[in-house]
Amino acid sequence: MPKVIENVGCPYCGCSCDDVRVTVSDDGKKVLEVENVCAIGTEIFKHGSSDHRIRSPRLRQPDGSMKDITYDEAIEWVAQHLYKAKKPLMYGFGSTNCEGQAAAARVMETAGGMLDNCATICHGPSFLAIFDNGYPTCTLGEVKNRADVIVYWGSNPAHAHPRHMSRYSIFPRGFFTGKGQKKRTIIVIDPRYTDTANVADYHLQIKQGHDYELFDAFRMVVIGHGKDLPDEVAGIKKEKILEVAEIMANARFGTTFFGMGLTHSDGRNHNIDIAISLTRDLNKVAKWTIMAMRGHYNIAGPGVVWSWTFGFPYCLDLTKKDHAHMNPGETSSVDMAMRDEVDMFINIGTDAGAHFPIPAVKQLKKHPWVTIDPSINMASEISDLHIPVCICGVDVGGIVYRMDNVPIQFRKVIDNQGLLDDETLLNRIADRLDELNAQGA
Amino acid sequence: MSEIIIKNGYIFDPISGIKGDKADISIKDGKITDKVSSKAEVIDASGRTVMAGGVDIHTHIVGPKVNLGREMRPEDKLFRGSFRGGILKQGKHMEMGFSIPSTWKTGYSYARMGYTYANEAAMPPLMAPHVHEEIRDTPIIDISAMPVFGNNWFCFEYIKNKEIENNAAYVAWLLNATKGFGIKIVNPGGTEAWAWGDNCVTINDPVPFFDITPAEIVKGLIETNEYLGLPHSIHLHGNNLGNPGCYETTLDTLKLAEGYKPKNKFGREQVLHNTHIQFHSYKGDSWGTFESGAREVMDYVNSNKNITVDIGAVTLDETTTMTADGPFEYHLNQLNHIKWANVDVELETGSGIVPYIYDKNIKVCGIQWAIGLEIALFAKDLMRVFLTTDHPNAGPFTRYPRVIKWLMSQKAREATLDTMKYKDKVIAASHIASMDKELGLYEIAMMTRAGPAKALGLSSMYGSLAKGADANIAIYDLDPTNIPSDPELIEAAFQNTAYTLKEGVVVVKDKQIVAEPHKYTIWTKVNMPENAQVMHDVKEKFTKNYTVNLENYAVFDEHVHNPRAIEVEVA
Amino acid sequence: MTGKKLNMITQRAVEEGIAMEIGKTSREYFDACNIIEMNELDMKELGIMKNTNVRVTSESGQVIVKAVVARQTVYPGLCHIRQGVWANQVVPPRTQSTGAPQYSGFPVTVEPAPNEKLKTALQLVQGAVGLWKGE
Amino acid sequence: METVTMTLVQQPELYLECYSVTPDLFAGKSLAEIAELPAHEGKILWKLGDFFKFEGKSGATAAETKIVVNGNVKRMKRFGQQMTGGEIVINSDADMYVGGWMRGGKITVKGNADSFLGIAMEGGEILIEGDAQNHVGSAYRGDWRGMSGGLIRVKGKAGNDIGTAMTGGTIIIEGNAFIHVLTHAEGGTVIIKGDVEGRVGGQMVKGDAYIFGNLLYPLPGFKKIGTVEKEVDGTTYTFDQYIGDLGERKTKKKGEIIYGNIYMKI
Repeated sequence: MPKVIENVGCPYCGCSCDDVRVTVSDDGKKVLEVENVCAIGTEIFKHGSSDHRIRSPRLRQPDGSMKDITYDEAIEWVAQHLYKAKKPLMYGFGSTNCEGQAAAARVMETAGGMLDNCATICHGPSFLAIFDNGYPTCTLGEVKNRADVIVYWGSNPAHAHPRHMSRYSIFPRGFFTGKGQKKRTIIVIDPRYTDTANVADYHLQIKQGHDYELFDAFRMVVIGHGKDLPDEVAGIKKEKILEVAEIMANARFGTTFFGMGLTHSDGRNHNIDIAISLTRDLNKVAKWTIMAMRGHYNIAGPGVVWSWTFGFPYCLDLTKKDHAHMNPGETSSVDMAMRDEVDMFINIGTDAGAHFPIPAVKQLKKHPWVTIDPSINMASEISDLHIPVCICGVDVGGIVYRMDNVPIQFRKVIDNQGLLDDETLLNRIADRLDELNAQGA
Repeated sequence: MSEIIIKNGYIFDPISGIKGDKADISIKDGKITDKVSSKAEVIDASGRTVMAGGVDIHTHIVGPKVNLGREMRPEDKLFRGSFRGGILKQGKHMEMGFSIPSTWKTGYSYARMGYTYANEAAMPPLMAPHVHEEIRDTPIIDISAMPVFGNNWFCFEYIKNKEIENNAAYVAWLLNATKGFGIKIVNPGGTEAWAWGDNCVTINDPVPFFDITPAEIVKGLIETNEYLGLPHSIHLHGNNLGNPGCYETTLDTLKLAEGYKPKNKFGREQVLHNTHIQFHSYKGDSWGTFESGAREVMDYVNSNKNITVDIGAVTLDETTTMTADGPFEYHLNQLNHIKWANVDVELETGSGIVPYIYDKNIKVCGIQWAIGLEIALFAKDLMRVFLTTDHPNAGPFTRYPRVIKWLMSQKAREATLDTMKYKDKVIAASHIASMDKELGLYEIAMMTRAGPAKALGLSSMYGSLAKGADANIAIYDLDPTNIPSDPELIEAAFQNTAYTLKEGVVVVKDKQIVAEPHKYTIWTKVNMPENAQVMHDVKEKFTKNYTVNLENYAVFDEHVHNPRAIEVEVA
Repeated sequence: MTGKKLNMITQRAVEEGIAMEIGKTSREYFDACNIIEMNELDMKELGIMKNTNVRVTSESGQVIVKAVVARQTVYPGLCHIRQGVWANQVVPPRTQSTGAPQYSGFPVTVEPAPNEKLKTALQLVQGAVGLWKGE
Repeated sequence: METVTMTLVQQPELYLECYSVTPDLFAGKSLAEIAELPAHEGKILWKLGDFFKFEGKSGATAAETKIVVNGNVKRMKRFGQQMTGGEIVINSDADMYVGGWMRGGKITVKGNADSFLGIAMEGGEILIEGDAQNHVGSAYRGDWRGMSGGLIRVKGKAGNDIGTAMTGGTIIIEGNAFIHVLTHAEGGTVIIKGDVEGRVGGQMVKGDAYIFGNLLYPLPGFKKIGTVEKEVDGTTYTFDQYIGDLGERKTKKKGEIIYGNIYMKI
């Protein structure tokens, strides 16, 4: 008899939807059907029980081919290389549960290396802004139950977070928002006329890279200097700025959701920093909150776990062993790659091969490269060692942090069929490193 | 199994009434016992002070708000490592952070001060799995966490409708779901109001849209707490915290407890614990006329036995304020313009975080420092007045030894006053300079272990050296017959124990972490019949208003670290 | 050179998300990510036919992609390649000391290259590190 | 003043952290003791003597000690970190954090310096004969207390984040600068003798920026109030004066609102 598992968490985007219904085969090895899920989520569950899934570690041979090895051999290989490296880097964790991220912290503290997560190329600038200016935010349920004005700035949930608008922001009817979309004003600020802009009441087609100026303009209006505005700022007419600022200032409860459009363009953290300043200003006249549209279902996780472990969310330098250091620009993965600061690379739960600029990939490939990931991807296909693991939310459970830092408890839906999960694998590597350190000392 | 005898120490154990007598303490299988065999390992405590392991009744050490504080303050870690004279790695993990230490440093630091139990003072129920993850990674000390109820929509509805039985069933369900310990209330109604940018600054300000007042919320939750007979009383951070003149709101709030009697099997005698009362004892009508209201507040506390308080002493450090009192943090940020974080949590609570520098050269900070100490020095019964710094709000918990020094030594207080730029103004606006009282070790033991343990309803297990209690023991390098004239030596003795034992295991020896044994998560398990109405209401709210599914809300068993349930039976 | 300087950005698309989960070596990923979305006026000016290949060159590399008129429109002077392997052949790794590369807002030259062939993801990445065994 | 000359004899494989190379740590030590001072290459703890040979002698105090660094130390970080006096001359390029958290003394780099030059500097003087990268005289991450005193002069160009969260002191960039000058500043002076792309004075409470070249994208939050003559770096020029950031909070002094200033050379 096929079995139905309800309240399953979806391991795709930062929405971390926890209402998925999965039907699995009698033997618990196959996903037969997935409901309440977006098109992308569906593919993950399908992939989880695909016959093509890699089930054994593979080590690159001198001729360039890959040969299957055992987990024991793979663990030994990684531990030995970590032990020898002067400054190894472990990067990734977009698709790892918190238990795995905690075990990774243990590995890199023991090894004395660098530890970084995908935020470094994604919402890392948001962390920098939070460091400098704080983070007046809320959980997504507050938006659902209270918000009457929603701003999407440099983010396109229609593509990147398919259920965000329907579950949390634009469409849902909540306690104080019984009319749903009808009583909400949606403002999209984006240089493209995106599919999200298509459902908005206002689309400000900003000149790419000039968000900071537009935020400054909004702040002037809120603080009472609207009359001093130039006729046009960042491609937006003064009248339009005044009109939209008025809507924001009159909100009962407003939320700004921001994305890569701010974190990846000139100024990076400063674009978010000033958005936070605007949020603070708006709280003088309205209630306003701001939230980063975190990309992966648990990419908030490493920031949370490592903050309680070391005090820093990413870009950790653990080489000194008795204290941690962090300074993105120096201790960030892409910068270290380009400066040739590290001498070993472990790609875990992500695909640096596809998502780093290619010059950074080339630099890292000069040194031993390990990929720990359930899938065949660009990183696995250029690595010296590929170790397949369970998929969190599919064949292992665990805690993940949604984009609003709400912890969601994920369930396991199918049998792991001999695959190790990240936590077990990493703890075994750390155990072996402890032995090597003890022998060395 | 294992046996230990601690020989010839000076014992201070208010639970047993032992006031510095020289005696031996026997330990068998992790518990205090009356005798052990000759094979017992001997710890020499001669010339030293022996107390039960410290119990912190109010501290913010684990959970989302604490952690966002860590995350947003990299500068709290700058040059604090051993690299430049900080703590060398002693335990399994490095120790990071000053005002908001990492979980590892938190556990190690408490243990080094002789503390073995800490009560996390504010757990947003929705974030409970996060709290439990951090508990897992906080070594050595036992931890309980109190869910916040003072702005909870369910409680608003039940209390407004005078349905105490339903409210009790909901509280019992939530304690079980979150593996929580007791009822925490923060700015009742005010944090919900803050979700609209508003606040409740008196106990009679109506909560927007909910047709209820803070006074009704507090009374309703006292009734709920005593209906259930929980080990701890309600644990209250009242309205109008931190504002000049707030002591009047505090007195109004304390009076809400009048007429209520404790009902429990745990030996608890209070119905209301008012936390960090320093922040609630301000007179004056502006920052310019700011002055101490400690006497007025403590006069009331001293004469009402059904109230306990903790002091929330200001330590004059650069620290990080964090509270579920969202509007307070916003207003604090409007004063100091440093960074501000805020997290409103759906249906339940909110929180805010602002770094703050208690600068001895600012008059108000000096007065705040005085008030914290005055609270303790005015207290008539130190079994009802406990030492805290509302960590990290008035200062990091690692400064408890410094607060003890100030309480034990007028000379130390005078030395600190002398460093203040506005010393005369501080003296004029406070009582501290005229107070010559100096607390003794027995009184310190009351404030730091026996009293808090009793108020938490846990004195049979913690804060006690009586037979049957957990063998949690602190041995300080301090000879009570020869207290050093230099107060700095008192602080040093309390900063790092000679020994700390946790459940009979030596975890600190000669100021160093030497073991990290297992530890517990303490929670309150209420056994009562399921309430169909409440379960219906819960399902409905999850369907309509929450963004997390009900079945994923309660903390899964595998995410609760070493649970140790305190059981309560309700017919 | 017949090209024109455009300002390039790279962002997520739902098609890319689906294809990525199917697999980065899949036909779906290939189809989803090796396109450049442009404004029709820019394409006309450059003499680029819809759905023909172009060469995109930046300070840090070049890549052949297929030009389409953006459905999520861009204004003239702006172009978009969906995030992934093809975009990252030209994304500059400079981070302004933040750790995040210049994914959004960097100058590229786009020129018609109707006779150039598109490369697969594997060909590009393995090729860059000397592991590509194909032709 | 006594001089210690340290000459590179061995390049590190990765980057070397030279936090020990300060007059404070050299003062009063013999050359053999100086060679024993620690330096990190990743997780490996080395001694300075593993990479450098030392000649000369150190003074009794930091103020009386000069350090001359010879050889290509482009891959070495943290020269002069937290120094309080004395002098360092680096006859090469240097990597990040030159003069970070510096409180006194002087550092000269004959080549280029990388990012985080003079970060959170409190006093003293830094001269870079070549270019600097990003975050010249900025604050450490999260800190609202950036550079508070001293002088940084970069003869060449510099990148983004110049004087972020600055509260005092002076930064002079003789070449061009990129974006974000005096962002979040509450004091201090930045002089850019070349062009700036944009974002000068954003979120600035207080402070003075002098721009000699073009400012391509001025912020909307700045308003022209007049023309003034000012002496800058020893010469008097005429400037258009702009005040702002009008979007940011302002402080008052004797009832007058204090603004941040941008002076554009005419």
